[in-house]
Amino acid sequence: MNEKTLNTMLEKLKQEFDISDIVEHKPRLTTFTVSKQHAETLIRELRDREAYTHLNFMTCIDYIEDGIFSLVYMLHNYGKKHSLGVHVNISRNGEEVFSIHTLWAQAWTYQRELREMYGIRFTDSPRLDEDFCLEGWDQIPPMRREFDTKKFSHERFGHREGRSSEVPREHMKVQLYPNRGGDEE
Amino acid sequence: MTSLNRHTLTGHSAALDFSQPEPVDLSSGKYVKLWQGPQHPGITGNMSLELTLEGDTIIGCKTHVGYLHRGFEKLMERRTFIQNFTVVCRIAVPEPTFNEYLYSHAVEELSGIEIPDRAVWLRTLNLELMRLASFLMWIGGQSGAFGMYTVPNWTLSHRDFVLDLFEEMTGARIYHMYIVPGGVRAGLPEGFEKRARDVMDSTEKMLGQVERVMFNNAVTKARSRGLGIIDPEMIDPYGIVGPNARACGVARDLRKDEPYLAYDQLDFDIITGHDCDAYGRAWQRLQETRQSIDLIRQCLDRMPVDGPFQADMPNVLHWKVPAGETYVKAECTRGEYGYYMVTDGSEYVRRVHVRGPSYTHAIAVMERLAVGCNIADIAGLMVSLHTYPPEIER
Amino acid sequence: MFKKSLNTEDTLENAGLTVEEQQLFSNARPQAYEPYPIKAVEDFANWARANSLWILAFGTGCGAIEMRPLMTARFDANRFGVAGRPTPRQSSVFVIGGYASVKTLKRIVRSYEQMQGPKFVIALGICPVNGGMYFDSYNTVNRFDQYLPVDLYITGCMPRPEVLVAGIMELQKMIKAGKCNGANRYVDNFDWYKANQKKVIKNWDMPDYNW
Amino acid sequence: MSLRDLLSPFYVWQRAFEKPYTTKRPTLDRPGAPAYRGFHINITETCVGCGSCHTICQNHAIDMVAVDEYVGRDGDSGLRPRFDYGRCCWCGLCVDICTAGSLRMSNEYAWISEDPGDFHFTAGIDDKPWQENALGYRRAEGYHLYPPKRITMPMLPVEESVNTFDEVVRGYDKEQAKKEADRCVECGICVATCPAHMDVPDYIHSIRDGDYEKGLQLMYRTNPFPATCGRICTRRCESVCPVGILGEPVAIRWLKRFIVDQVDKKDYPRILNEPIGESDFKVAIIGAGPGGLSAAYYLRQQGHAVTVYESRASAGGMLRYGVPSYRLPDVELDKDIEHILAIGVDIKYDTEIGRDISFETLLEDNDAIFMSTGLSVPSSMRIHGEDHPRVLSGLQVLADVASGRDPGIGKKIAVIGGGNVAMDAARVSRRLGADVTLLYRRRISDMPADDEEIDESQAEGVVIVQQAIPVEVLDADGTERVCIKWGEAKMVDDPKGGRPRPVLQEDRMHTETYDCIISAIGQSSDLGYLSSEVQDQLAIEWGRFKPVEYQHTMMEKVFVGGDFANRTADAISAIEDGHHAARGINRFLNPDAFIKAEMQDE
Repeated sequence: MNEKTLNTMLEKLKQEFDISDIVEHKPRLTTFTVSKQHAETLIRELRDREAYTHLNFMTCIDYIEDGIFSLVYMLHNYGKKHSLGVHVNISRNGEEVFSIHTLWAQAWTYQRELREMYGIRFTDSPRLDEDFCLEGWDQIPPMRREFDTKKFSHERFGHREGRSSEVPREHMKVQLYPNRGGDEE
Repeated sequence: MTSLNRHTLTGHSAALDFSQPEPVDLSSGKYVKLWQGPQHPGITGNMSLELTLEGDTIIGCKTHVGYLHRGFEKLMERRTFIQNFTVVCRIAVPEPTFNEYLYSHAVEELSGIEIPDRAVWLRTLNLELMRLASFLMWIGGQSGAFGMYTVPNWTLSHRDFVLDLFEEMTGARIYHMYIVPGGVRAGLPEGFEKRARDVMDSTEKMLGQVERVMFNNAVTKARSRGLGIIDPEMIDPYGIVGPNARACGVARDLRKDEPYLAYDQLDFDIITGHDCDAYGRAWQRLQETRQSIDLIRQCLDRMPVDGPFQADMPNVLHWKVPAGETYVKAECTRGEYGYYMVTDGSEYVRRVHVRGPSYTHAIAVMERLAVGCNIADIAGLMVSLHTYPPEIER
Repeated sequence: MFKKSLNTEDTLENAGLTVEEQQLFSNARPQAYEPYPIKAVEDFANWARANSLWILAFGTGCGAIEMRPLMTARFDANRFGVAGRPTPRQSSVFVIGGYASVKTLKRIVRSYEQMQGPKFVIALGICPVNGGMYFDSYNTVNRFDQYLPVDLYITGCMPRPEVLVAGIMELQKMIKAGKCNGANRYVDNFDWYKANQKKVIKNWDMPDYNW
Repeated sequence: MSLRDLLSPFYVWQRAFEKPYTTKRPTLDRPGAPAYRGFHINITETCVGCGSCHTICQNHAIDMVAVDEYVGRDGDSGLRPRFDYGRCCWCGLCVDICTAGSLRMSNEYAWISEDPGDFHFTAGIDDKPWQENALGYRRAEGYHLYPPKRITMPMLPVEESVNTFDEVVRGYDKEQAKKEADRCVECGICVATCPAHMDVPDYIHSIRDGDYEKGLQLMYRTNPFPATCGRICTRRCESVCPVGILGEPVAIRWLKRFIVDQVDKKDYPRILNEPIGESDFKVAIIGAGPGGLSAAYYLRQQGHAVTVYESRASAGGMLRYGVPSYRLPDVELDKDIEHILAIGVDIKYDTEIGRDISFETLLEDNDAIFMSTGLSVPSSMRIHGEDHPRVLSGLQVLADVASGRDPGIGKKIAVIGGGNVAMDAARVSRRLGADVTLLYRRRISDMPADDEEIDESQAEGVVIVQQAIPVEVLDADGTERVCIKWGEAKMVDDPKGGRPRPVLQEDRMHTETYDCIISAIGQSSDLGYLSSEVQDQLAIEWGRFKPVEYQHTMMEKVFVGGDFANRTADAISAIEDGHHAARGINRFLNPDAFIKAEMQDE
């Protein structure tokens, strides 16, 4: 995609939808952030007006330190061979999000997955509460950063006994110079 | 292309009706609910279809996945960048190398590593061999789904010959773990080229026989013609990619459209078909298998014999990749396979999303195409979409 | 055997089922396999069993990928008396193809219990031994022997078809020697296995034993 | 449907006459490919147990377990990897990262067992059939997971360095240091080898994080001379660094120097901020060399009143008077010493024990004494005529230059010896404008001096004559000159297997005239300040001490350390002696506290 048309388009979007954080990662990928209120219209416009007709995927990044989920909609324009990543930041505390299941046929599957993996609710998304990958899950949604999968696995599934390991440095200290090195407590 | 876009976007087409089928009253006794899978020979891998039948006609289909869910994206967030490369190949069991390549490529892109020329060619060869192996297994699967068990015996054996090549080249049959961030792990062993050419020759010959036995077969034709017709208007709204889309006449192939590795130096054209049914897709894949053999031969012809196969690397034990975001993709046997990666400058990746083409093919597309099919054809339809459940649920 | 054994002390609770469903399913406990009283007969039966190992066609994990070469021309397992069967009712060998996610484990238990005795379990790969590649995954079990009795482990990731053949030969030897009694272990320690299964399968909506 | 479609499937019959695909005996006929990643093989003799395989294994499949056979080998942790084949995924990362190149894989792949607890094994120790397997995966030539080559240190060019006492080694910049620090695999084997047991991996880690203040804190935990050791340490750590087995060892010494260079001296009190304990004890320290000052530093932290007695006008001992400033500039040495003094250590210069104050008085006035007066007397060459006035000692020349005096060496000189003092003397003489010939009994490869020193001195124009045994010093014409007669030596193998011995060849003698001869063949201690009674009590052998636990001597209050009390005679050992003596003195002064703590432990 030539730079000029891209810039014109982004300029237009900036005026209409107040997009921010525009980053050109490589010639074929640009991402930006848009507020939730504009996002649905923006995505529909991108699809219908700018010919970003292909939804590569939809996913979510957990920025636990900022208290936000960043939803990512990756759209692709086959004619211009260009991808646009649309970031929509929402609160981690159960904020409901618009659904794009009317725009793409596979979108509801993504939304169902995100509901299960992050606990995000999408308004009117079909079959949202059906199990996707998990079954009988009784913990916090596993893809959230605060979920410690190793700890959980250890507690629920256990490990086979008979393992123990030494740290070379500590082992050598005990074996070779127990009274030396470092401060004496 | 533009005309197609305009057409699909009018909104009047049936292809744009994504609504879920109405639930039926099971207690009426008119309908039967039937689970196909996960323990069922007619299913591609460990997944299941919840079918609602009226007589032996399917009126509703729900795909259930998650039987192979291992939480890769979570696991990758707690492994270092070098450790992840051994994990990713397990995401799609029949096609590990696409994962290896895309993961490595994403990491290289974010950390600004340029891989040497020889690694580029070795990777290309590796990916093409994988495509061949995967297609061979698929042809066997499609034939088996229509009840002909001769072809799987041929194609799976030839796939095994390709796996023998992999074993020589990479040190393993299934999980090669050969393409590593920074390059590849080794050059080609001695005499590899000759053996690879022999396998290509015999496989090409075998494909001719398959064409004769399977494609010119009255039963196959009767069962697959008209089965699972993909309306070309569905392609964009359903996100259909790869051979499934090309069989409908849509010339999209990432190897050509957005060339990666050495594909811009290879001589090939995008193959397209015009039958949008299961037979058309099978034919499409047979031709692409042949194309793959041709590409492998080209790779062997032009493979640099010496030079480094690994870029200068930092110490991988505490490798920090600069903060960034990227989406890389490649054309796997089923279409666009992509890795979306976000890093935050630490030793661990912040988020990886793996985009597999089966995600939509096996759920949204399958659920729609299944409606109206005969129960006996559901296995054939499933296979004809070429889906691998592990890449859906990861 | 399939009769519902009502009014006896030792029945299963089937607490996961609704009241109507409880009427439909048997609540009897599984029974251990008793060898034939005459040793020669039992030996003959074991010889027959060893040479007709019918594998349940349930690809539970990555291991399924190597079952296809195994069953087709290159490695041709049919010549060792191995065949794939689509239904548990006809199968005698369950090959656990590597890792088992919790969702699959439920189906594995169900399929295993539906198999006719004597039945044998081969665990492929590292994951059933000690978690393997997914030792820290929230959705895969780490020690498969906690949930079902395993007769034979084949390590590898993935184990090649050649080792599978070797494993099948080993299993045949064990069966002929009358050493494969995993199914009886399951019956004897049924409550322990069941408790372990229920510890990880949280939505237990099937009978406690699937006859 | 055409007739052709109906008939063509029957084509399969043609294949009935072709050779079948089937492998007849799959378990026997198909070994893994030559580079197959099968079960592991470890050459346990080569392995050093660094644990990199354990670190890189994403499945936690590798345990490091103690193997008695290898305990106590230098540069070897005594641990060996044990594999859990209920975890391993045969990715081979352990092979790729293996620093010693001892780990590889066989092409064996079959292991079947009824017992899931079976799948553990220590490669190379447990007897497995594939141990002798010649095939299997090895790391490919030219494939690395960490950079094998060291970052080149910027040096003063030889043309310049030979004319100046400016520091030759310029030090890394931040980028270079970060890259060099990145090469560390953090195994920690060097910690055991370092006499002071410095936290090497940790302070190198702090460089990667860019947190130099933390690095400084870590270094001061075990070594109050980081600026000095960062320049002139004998760096035994680098000799055992596993990265050096297949490549070049991590430049631990230069990285240590880098941290100190990044921190300004005036920030030391803020960064280190040592807590000073409370105590009423008095401790005297004889000798303000690295050993004495190190002891003073750690004793002072316990709150004891510490007084250091130094016979010369400045502190530092051999570091100041024996190490030339192009290797260790005074300002860097002062950086270390001033901080030690700044925490409240009292020092008395120009005070010689036995002359200004007697040892007995000291013993009476203090609760404990630490002695570290080092080796200050040059050893004799034991040849005729060595008391010639134009035969100078290397130590004297170095001390003169360090004090700013002219040593008066002349224009054409010979240096005798092959140690670091000989190298220093030779290079100092080059800087003073002399042509230098260095005579050494054995071969260059046998020299005890650092390889770097040898290379640099040769680059600076020092002519090294190897296998040259001095026989006699003769008078030359004029008092300002001197003659030396030396003979060529032949190296004879020691039948007992020791290192080869030089044997003089009587028929190959040379005589050469020089302005002076500098002898630098070793030093011994000067214990003249101790009365013979005290010497008897201290059980001194050949001028050297044999301290017991915690550097304690046979005398109740007396602790010793430094060159005259250890075998290695280098700065870092002296520093550790001082630190260890400080621990010993603490235990000696507060026995109750330690006994109580030990009992609690048990």
